[in-house]
Amino acid sequence: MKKFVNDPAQFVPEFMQGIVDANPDLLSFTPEFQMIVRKSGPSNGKVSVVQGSGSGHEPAHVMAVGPGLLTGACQGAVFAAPAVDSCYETIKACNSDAGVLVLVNNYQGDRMAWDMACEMAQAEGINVRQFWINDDVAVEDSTWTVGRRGVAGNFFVIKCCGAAAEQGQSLDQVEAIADKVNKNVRTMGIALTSCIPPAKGTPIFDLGDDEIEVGVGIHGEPGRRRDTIKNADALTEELFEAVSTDVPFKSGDRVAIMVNGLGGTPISELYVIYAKAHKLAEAAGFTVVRNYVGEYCTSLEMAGASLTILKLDAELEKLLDAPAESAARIF
Amino acid sequence: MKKFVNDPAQFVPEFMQGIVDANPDLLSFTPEFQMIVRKSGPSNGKVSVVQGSGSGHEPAHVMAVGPGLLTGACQGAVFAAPAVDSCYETIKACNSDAGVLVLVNNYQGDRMAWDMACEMAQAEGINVRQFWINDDVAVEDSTWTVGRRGVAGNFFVIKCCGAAAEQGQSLDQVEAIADKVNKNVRTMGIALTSCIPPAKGTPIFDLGDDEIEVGVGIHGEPGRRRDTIKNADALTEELFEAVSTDVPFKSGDRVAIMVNGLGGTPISELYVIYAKAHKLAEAAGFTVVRNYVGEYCTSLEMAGASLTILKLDAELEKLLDAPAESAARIF
Amino acid sequence: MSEISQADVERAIRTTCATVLRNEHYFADLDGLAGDGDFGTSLATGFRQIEKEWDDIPKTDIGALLLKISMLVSKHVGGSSGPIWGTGFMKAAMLTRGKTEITLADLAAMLGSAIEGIQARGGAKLGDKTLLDALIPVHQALEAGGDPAAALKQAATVADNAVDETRGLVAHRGRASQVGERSANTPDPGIVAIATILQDWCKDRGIERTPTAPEVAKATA
Amino acid sequence: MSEISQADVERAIRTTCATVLRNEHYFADLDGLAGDGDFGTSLATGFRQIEKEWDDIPKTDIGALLLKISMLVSKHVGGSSGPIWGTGFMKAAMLTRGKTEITLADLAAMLGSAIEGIQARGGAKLGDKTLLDALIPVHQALEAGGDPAAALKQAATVADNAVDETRGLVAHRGRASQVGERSANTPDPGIVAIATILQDWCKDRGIERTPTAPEVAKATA
Ligand SMILES: Nc1ncnc2c1ncn2[C@@H]1O[C@H](COP(=O)(O)OP(=O)(O)O)[C@@H](O)[C@H]1O
Ligand SMILES: Nc1ncnc2c1ncn2[C@@H]1O[C@H](COP(=O)(O)OP(=O)(O)O)[C@@H](O)[C@H]1O
Ligand SMILES: [Mg+2]
Ligand SMILES: [Mg+2]
Ligand SMILES: [Mg+2]
Ligand SMILES: [Mg+2]
Repeated sequence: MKKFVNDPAQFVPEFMQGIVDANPDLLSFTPEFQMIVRKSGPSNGKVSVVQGSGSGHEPAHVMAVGPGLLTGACQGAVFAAPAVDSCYETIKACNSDAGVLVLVNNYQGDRMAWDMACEMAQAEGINVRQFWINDDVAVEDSTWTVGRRGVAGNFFVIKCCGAAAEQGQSLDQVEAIADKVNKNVRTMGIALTSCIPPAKGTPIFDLGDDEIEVGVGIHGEPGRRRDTIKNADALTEELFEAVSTDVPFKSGDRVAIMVNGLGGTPISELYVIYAKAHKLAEAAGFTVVRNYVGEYCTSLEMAGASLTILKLDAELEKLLDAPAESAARIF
Repeated sequence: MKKFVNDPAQFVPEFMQGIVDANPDLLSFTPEFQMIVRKSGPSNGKVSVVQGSGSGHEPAHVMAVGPGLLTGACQGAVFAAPAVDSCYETIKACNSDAGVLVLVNNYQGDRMAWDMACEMAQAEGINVRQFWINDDVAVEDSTWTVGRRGVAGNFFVIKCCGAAAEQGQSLDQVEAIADKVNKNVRTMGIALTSCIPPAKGTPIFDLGDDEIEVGVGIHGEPGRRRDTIKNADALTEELFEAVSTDVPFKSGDRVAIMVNGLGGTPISELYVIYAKAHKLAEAAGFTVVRNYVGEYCTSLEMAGASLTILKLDAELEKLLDAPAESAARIF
Repeated sequence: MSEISQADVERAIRTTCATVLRNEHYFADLDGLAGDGDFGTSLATGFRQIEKEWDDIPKTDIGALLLKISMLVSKHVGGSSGPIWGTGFMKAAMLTRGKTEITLADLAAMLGSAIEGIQARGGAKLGDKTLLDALIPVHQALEAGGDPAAALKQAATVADNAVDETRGLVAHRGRASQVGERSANTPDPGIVAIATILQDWCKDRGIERTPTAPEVAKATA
Repeated sequence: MSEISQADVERAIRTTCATVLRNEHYFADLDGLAGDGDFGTSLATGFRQIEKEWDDIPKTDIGALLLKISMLVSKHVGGSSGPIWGTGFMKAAMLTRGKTEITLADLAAMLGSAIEGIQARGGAKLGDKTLLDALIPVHQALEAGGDPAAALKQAATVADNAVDETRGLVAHRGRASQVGERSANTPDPGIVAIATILQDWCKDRGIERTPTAPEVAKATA
């Protein structure tokens, strides 16, 4: 394993420290609970939007803390849901009289941790609710499983809820927006390589030299099938087909498109994918109102990408337009 | 080779098309010369700042085109200087009565191409000058070589010159700013893996399972030495030592620090490096006024990172603060 | 009549710490087959902490001991395992408040209550290919009563069997459940962990028994 | 008296296209040893275009032909090679305006002028480990005059020798120059390319000659 890592057990707190050192005016860090909260803290009268999940998906989730986005977030170990106590402390640190909305990506571990944490917080009279995000179309839903996974579409739920909360909308309203975004956003990804969690030291799964995993999960979970590498246009067509037929989207829709890098794929390749996705969207009669090309929800250094499409309406467009500030920035 | 690529020969025009599709209001694209220029074009009365270099370093260089940054840029094939005609056409497309400043990263190929292109443009009466950027401390200067390489420090030259040009400063003044930034910025990088140019199809150099290249160039050129992987703090110390002793920087300096990912290294690891660099900077008595952690000048999917330190003064701080807009964005 | 002393319980927990820490990477690899590969690390993080804080953990009675274990797990174990194991220890703790010795029947009751808690927390049933597929038969074995050593050996055997019996099933809970059919023909790491822990308890007690499932054999080798 | 016809020049250029395209990856690999691995691709991009546009390239005279070649190289070849080869063809074109046949002495003069232009452009001297270290002795061989076939064979030989003679040198120009001592003991791809082209010209002309430098042997195999 060749990585910029010291003690693998300290990997998460160390990179969180770097994020806070780089954003001293924006964020405050509580190492004990691997928790980052806005320096300004929660504001009464405004709903707090929080999240917490496994590490390895940077800039999700702690790098999405900031005005117009999350109020606070906590991290678990790489690919592991946060400990119950971290979730509980994050809810407490973000407590607001307008209430707290926890955006939980739909994984068993995350759900159970937040369930326990919410029960503990509610027992103390904190007004907290959970919302489950499940935009990944790769693995079909069924009454047996906990359901579809939450992946890159998470960004849009955070952005819209964060903006609504900033505007002073009520907990009911912010929750309704989360639901609207989640109902209208779909994602699927493809992995070209595996990735190595520092504490594990070996790849989380094995892919042959010409193999790809279609519909991969952001923790390296298998997806729809193993296949051999195809050209970028063919891969993009499969992602577009899987995603755009799911809601379903229809001609005339105004949409936002995200091409999300999984960590190891260079920016140039993401734009090769975007060029094709953009063509396909226009051919399908969509109006691409906004686009996002870059890294939003990664799997460490995994090479691969996911395509997300969000169906917009006037309300969501306004919320996406709203200003925001986070540790993920360029200038 | 597993990449999101169609015909490798079309890789560069295809990703450039994606960049323009994603930024229709900001950029215009001339495929014949692999050239991207601000949609608004050059503005008379304002110096045009242009650049052109090999591809594979995204978001450098075409993604730095936009208000407050570059006026236009052209790309060569991956890791190859642009063709002379591309450079010449870019100068022409960005021609302004206030003059054109070409920011050339110091590589023989780039210099010769821009030399020829400038001669051609000057012959037509265009007021164009070149400035050579050489911030890489890895390979020592000598009267024999063409000198040090231009790497991630390039971002700061672009940002400051772009801001000055936007303010309407003269060609002499903008050139003087390029010189000031270049004289006060230093960079060194470390590669953990090689990378594969699509048209080549094989790694540009070989690194053993535990080997790293200290002082690597952004085209995979060898640097100071091969070594075996060390922990993140040790690697960061070596980079900090090499960079900070070069200007030399001294206690009390106000600085900007950039931790630049070479393409394949996850964001989390970049922040592990930043946490250490920040500590070292404070221990050295520097005041870190601004920081930049992310991908600014990459080598395709190479795993690795570079550290850049820029010594600031009031003028440079103001120029870094100035607004800018580019294809590289988050929201 | 007393069958299991507090010392026995403490010793079982220390043995469990050793089992989990020794298999940190192996359990992670097993979880990587159909899940996300964090099981070994998550569990080890918690039990490493238990080892570290062992001397400060209250030993006034079994309930206090188990309650602290439950809190340490909730605090330090991520992934599904945190809430699952934390809930399990919590339930067991509630039935042993103030007790410094318990009977085999008490132990069975503690496990029964832990199973209920885990089911309420994660909604899994027998056959969903989770550690419950090991815990439930183990619970029956303990309920059958008899000599504690024999009961422990029987418990280890049914847990061991559960590894192979559930191998062919499709996981319906946890990360592994989100890969559908792809989880079939991989062992469930949680079941392997339970079987391995019980096998190590047998070894620690000098109870002769050879593992049958290859994963348990490997994890106890 | 005429020694080299326009047809000979055209044929030499077509042969060069074949050489460069056949060695696209090999030349890139050689450049990867101390440089940045783009030499083969850059050169091939230009000569592939020359092949493609061949029928439309003006054939009125050698000068017009070479001028167009120079423009195509400037337009399509990136890296140092674009300006270097573009400048070289440009200079050769200027000395052959309106000519449809040339003497060996003319050819020597053309190469001499190309060498001057390349030196002015890139500032390299003999011994800097660039293709000039092949072109300069080749120029001398051509100046020596005599039978064109013999002169060509001699030119191929000195270029071939240059590969081994410069192998130990440290590059002082191009990407390879930026790695300092690390460039020693790697062949210079530009020199290998020149030697390979001349060796292919010999073969095309039925001139018997076996390459000495292993790289040239491999590139012409
Ligand atoms: N809902 C559940 N109820 C009981 N046990 C479960 C449940 N979900 C998962 N498990 C057990 O936990 C193990 C996985 O633990 P871990 O890897 O920590 O969780 P995650 O699936 O969140 O990564 C599985 O092998 C399974 O035995
Ligand atoms: N200044 C120069 N003058 C003459 N030839 C040069 C010069 N620099 C490089 N070369 C030749 O060009 C070759 C490399 O070409 P190429 O890879 O296209 O350039 P770059 O070094 O920019 O990648 C070298 O092998 C060398 O023979
Ligand atoms: Mg997990
Ligand atoms: Mg080059
Ligand atoms: Mg797991
Ligand atoms: Mg080269």
